[in-house]
Amino acid sequence: MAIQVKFFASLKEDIPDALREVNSEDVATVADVWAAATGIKEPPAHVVCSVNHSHEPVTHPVKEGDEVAFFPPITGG
Amino acid sequence: MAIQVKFFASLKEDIPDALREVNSEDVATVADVWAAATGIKEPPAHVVCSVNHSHEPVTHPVKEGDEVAFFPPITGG
Amino acid sequence: MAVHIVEGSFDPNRYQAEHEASLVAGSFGATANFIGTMRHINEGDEVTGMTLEHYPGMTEKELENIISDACEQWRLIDALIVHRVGPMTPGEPIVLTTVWSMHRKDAFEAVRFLMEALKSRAPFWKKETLANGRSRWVEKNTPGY
Amino acid sequence: MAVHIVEGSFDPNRYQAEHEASLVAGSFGATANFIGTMRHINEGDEVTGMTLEHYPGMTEKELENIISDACEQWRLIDALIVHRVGPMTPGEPIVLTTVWSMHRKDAFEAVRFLMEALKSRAPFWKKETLANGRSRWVEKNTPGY
Repeated sequence: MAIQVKFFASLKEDIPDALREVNSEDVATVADVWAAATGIKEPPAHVVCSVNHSHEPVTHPVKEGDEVAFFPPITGG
Repeated sequence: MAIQVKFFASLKEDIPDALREVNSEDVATVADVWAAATGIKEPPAHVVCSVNHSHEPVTHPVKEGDEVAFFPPITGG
Repeated sequence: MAVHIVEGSFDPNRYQAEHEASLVAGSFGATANFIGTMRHINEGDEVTGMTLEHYPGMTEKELENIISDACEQWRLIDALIVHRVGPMTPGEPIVLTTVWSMHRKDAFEAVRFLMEALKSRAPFWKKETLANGRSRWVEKNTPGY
Repeated sequence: MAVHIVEGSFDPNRYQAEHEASLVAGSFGATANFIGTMRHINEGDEVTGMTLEHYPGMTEKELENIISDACEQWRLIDALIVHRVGPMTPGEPIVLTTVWSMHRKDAFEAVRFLMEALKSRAPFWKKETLANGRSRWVEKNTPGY
């Protein structure tokens, strides 16, 4: 019934108290996971999302066992 | 009074008897040098020319002491 | 095709040479590579160190996807991506991308594609330490085209 | 900026590393290179050897001109061209072009320019020996764009 939630880089520092797990019965989309984990209604526009290691929009559906991650824009290379 | 003439690659093999020196008094342009050195009226269209190590057209003027070279299209790299 | 995420300093030449040793000599005519190196100045400030965070699992998958995408667009013999993570200092290599192909057009275009795709899709984040002792997250990439 | 015409086998990595050792570590963020290697097949025929003829004096001058032209078009920190001449066998490197710059856009574009300019302006000619014992002059280059 759990969905794992991960935060990276500046986002992890900015919302250190966000939950790392939410109940799959309480959420339907990535945006719902954000709200449930952070208590903030919507992710800021610059936030990037992934579901099970694939980039996805905040409207993407989620289900039990998923790993949802939120991170700031990528700056590698 | 001399102009040095060089031939490279397939051109050197195709016209082995071409002169390596022509009299500067007999020639005004690169095309004249070709004709004087090879006995062939005009250089074939694919022939590339240089004067003193710079690419030049066949109409380029020549003078005593110049080094004029003729070669097939470049295929390095 | 290979992807390596490495902690600690790495020698791009050694990775490229070792990978190339697995290819048939004479089969490729073109090898193009790019090495990204940590600079000591960024956005006008002196930088003394940097830490690269990444998303283990997703990073490798995304880099493999990027190589697959390149293989669909160009005729490649092989491709290699090596990316460093963790703390590093100026002058050290951050990333290597190498492409081997028969002809140079494919190698030139694909190696550039790999870097641009990596910089927009692979989950890496840079945190710089400045000469004044403060640290900051790098927030955007230099334009690549 | 450096140009080397070399007879006999050469190691591109060694040339690049030695040149890079003269640069200030941390000053460049981007290094792009291209290595051209002799293939064992050309135009559908098996090739067993190749001899590269060049025009001593003009070759060096033209390669230096090409680097100067690149420096006018892009913001470069340094550039290196190494080109082999004389006899060689498949699998051996023919040419190395390397560019160092602050940002990757300059390095990617300039290294490709160097190769295209070299292939159209620098006086080199290839004569191949085929598996059937015959030899032939290579008459044209593969398109680069």
